[in-house]
Amino acid sequence: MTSATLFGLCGAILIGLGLFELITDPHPLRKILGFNLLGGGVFLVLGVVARRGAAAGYLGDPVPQALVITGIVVAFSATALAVALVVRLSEVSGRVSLAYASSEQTDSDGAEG
Amino acid sequence: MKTAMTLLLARDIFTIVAVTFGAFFFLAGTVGLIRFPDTLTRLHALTKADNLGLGLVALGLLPWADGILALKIVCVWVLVQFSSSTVSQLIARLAQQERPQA
Amino acid sequence: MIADAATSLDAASTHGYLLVLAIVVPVGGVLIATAVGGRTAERTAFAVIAAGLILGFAILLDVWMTSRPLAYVLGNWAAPLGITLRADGISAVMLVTTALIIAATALYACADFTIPRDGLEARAPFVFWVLLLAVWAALNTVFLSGDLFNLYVALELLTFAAVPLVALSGRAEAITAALRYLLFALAGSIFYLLGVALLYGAYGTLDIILLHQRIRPELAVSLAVAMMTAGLLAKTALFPLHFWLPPAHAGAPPAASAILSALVVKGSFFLIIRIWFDVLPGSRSLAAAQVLGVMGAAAILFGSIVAFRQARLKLLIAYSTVAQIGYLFLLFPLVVGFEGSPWSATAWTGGWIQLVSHAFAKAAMFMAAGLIAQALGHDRIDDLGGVARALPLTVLAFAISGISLMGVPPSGGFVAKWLMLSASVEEGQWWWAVTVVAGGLIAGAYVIRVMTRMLGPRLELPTLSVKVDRWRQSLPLSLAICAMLLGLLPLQSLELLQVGLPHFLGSAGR
Amino acid sequence: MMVALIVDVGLAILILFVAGWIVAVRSTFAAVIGFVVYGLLLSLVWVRLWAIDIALTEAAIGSGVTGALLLRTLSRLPVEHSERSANGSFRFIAGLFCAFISLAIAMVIVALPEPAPTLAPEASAGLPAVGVGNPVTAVLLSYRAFDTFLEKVVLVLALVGCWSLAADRDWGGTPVLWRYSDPDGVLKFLAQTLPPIGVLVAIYMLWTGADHPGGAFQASAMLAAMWMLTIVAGLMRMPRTNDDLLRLTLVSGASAFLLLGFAGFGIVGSFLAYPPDYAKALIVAVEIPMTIAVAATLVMLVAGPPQRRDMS
Repeated sequence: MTSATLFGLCGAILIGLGLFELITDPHPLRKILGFNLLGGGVFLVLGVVARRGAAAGYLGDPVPQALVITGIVVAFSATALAVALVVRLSEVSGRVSLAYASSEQTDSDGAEG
Repeated sequence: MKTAMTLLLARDIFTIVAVTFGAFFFLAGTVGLIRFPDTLTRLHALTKADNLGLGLVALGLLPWADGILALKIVCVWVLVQFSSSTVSQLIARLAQQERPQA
Repeated sequence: MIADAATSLDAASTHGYLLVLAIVVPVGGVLIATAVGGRTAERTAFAVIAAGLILGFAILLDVWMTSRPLAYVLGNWAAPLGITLRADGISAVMLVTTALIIAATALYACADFTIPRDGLEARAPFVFWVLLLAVWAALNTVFLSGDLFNLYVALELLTFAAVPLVALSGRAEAITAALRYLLFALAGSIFYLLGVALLYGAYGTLDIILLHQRIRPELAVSLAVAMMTAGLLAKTALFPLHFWLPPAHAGAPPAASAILSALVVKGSFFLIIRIWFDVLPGSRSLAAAQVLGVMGAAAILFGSIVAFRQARLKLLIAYSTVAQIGYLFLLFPLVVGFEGSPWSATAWTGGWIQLVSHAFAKAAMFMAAGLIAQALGHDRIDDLGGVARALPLTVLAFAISGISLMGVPPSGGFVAKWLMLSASVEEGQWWWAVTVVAGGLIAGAYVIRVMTRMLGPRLELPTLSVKVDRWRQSLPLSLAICAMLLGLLPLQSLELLQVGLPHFLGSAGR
Repeated sequence: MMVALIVDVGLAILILFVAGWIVAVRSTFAAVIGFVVYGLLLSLVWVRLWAIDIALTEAAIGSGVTGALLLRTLSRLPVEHSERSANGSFRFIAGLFCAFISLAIAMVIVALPEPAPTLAPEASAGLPAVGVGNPVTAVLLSYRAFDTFLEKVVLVLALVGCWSLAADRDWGGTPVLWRYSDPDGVLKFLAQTLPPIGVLVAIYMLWTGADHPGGAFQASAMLAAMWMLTIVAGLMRMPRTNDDLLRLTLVSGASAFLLLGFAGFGIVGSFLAYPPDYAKALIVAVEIPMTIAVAATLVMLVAGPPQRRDMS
């Protein structure tokens, strides 16, 4: 087994772990961490694809490497927006939870703004 | 010829010894970080790792680097010294402030 | 050789620069509005809308006249190294639909998001105008990009533009809905990216046309497409991944709800179509298509029934979106099931008319509901009595959109459902026909339930908290009329929808 | 070779252990610290995969700035209460599902074609026309410059979205980064000494990124760190969010791309194409505003929405 395949398998497991955290943990900040774990795994898969594509004197295919760099910056932006929403939610409602305060789905008393 | 070989061997041995000791200090520092009871002692363990461990690793790598690279290695060590000493002082003060309540 | 095929196809169009402009003009608008702020944000938006409408129609006209896709190679770097923009028939149609709905929404939103006279920048207007342009830029990129990773960036752009619109009111429920939406959308796009990574690993290109030529049926492709489709389904809010949609769309300001329900969810749907029909080779899995169809059918029935049971108008409309998205997914079994037969072309056309007419009708409905909520100060369906006398044009707009949603002639919704119905009967997949009819009946039930309240008598006239002028009421009405006019289009003109598609549709259709 | 593989196996196990710990640990604070460690380990993996550019980006943005952001967030949230979904069977089914997904991906990765398809030869062949020596920089700023352009817009939108969560009355006000009282002046001393060096390093990274690993993102993260340090130490003020200069800086990266794109239209006849003789100069010319814009955006994203409107 080559190092590339090894880290590819590592990425596959990270994707599973991150998804598990994203699905099962009720705390929004933990969900965001899960998304970042998941993202790390996906980037690793791309990186393994890059490493396998070593050719023309390069030790990796530069195209997927550049995609990972773009991806890392996008993932950071996503984290920043998500985290801002969590902070605002706790300021407005005093709680850090994704559950709706009232059962809005069937509620008939609140007026829309 | 012979002296050149001896010098190369001496360089190898020097690097192996220095980096191994450096790694040992990191290990010791990390064990201390995990095992010590409170913030100040943990900090104490950590600064040892930074000072000596990183210093030894940098020193061990120096003979292999030429010119600008050697300069970069020294810069890394100096900068880490600089920032880690500041940060540990800040942490230590916070720890002292919080101690009475704890 | 393969690369030659792609480049010769791409080099042929002379007006390709229109595609760049269609993306870059709204992006430029976003940048100017952000940098200058204040009243400039609103003015920039209207300047961009004027330009964007012209660009959209110019691209549509070009694709229609030449009957071949437009293409543009960015930076002279041809695929596989560079990125190519392409506009086929469906892209052109979506560009124009988007431009029209954004324009109407902007006019509608003027009253809600006007910048104060003192010129001081305020939060909601600034954010709304910047993000309206951003949604547009993102959607146009989704419709035009021919590169899978560029499409990923476009998807994220769409997410980042749409999520703050959901949270714009600043209330706790809206922020919760926005956070849920964001998490769903992020998970969806990261799985899309995973699929892209696997495809690149197997074939070494991100270009859709090159990929189509190289791709073979194998495990990597099945898994990659499954990941991408699943991720995009979460963003499209197909049952059972729809949980985030109703609170998000109902909690947003009406202008934002219109954009979200009419356009934003269609962006990720468009991408599923791209992957299934442009990337995949001829042998698509009928079993997977049937799964999508079943989920669509479940969405139709579930969404319609839950919509009927809603007490508040905006939530009813939001659940109706869940149901109407379901119809779009009937396209997969109907087209894939009988590839090469003329009926698959019929189903294809039906699916796209459904998409466009729902976009117009739903935008109109959310705008109408917004006006009603503004005038009455609430949107409880049971207390809507007499509103038809107060806001006649608004109620008319709601009724016409409702006709299109139900699929009653003459309307775009009718043509769409009729085409799907005939395709499913002719192909022997009659169970989809049953679903279409049942969904139409329940839609009829919830539209009529609302209409009887609106038209119904009330002891005292409703007190209007805000006066709504006719000009504003005419905006949802004109969108609703658009949805209806779609039903009167001559069928020949619909061949536009098949321009530039790989040859999987029956010959009678073209 | 064998030694290298053993090191890699150890690294992989360590990463999986840290990731598992992040998922399992009850304290959210501990999970955040774990995440920073995860990012640093990941950047070691990138070094092992010979992707030094990514390693630098991951360490700076994926681990560093994200870590700062998450820690800042924790300090703003009410005391954490670690609630767990009590539903054990749901967790079990979710675990099975995720394991299945991991397994499927692993199967595909093991079966990826050999020899692997690659664009490295094409990327290499294009370098003379781009005028830079680092192929990753060529991809980011020339071959796929459109991606990078749109990603700059993503950053601007993330910030607009973040600001949109301010209270109405605070709009246009100042975000609050850490406020640190510094009686002994230790931090102030660091904040006076380090930034000149940091800015120098950022310039070096930007300049060297044309031909060697490094480049705009890494330089931005460095600039952002230096700026945050001076703000936390009280040497600089956080700018108001309606400050004209700030707004211009934030959009300057994407705007530079846009101008360059239109210049390509006019001079070479294609959007985002570089004239061959000036390609490298133009790339550096775009990278400078891009670096500053990204740095400013990173700082503002960590600081969050405007919180007060007191200063005029």
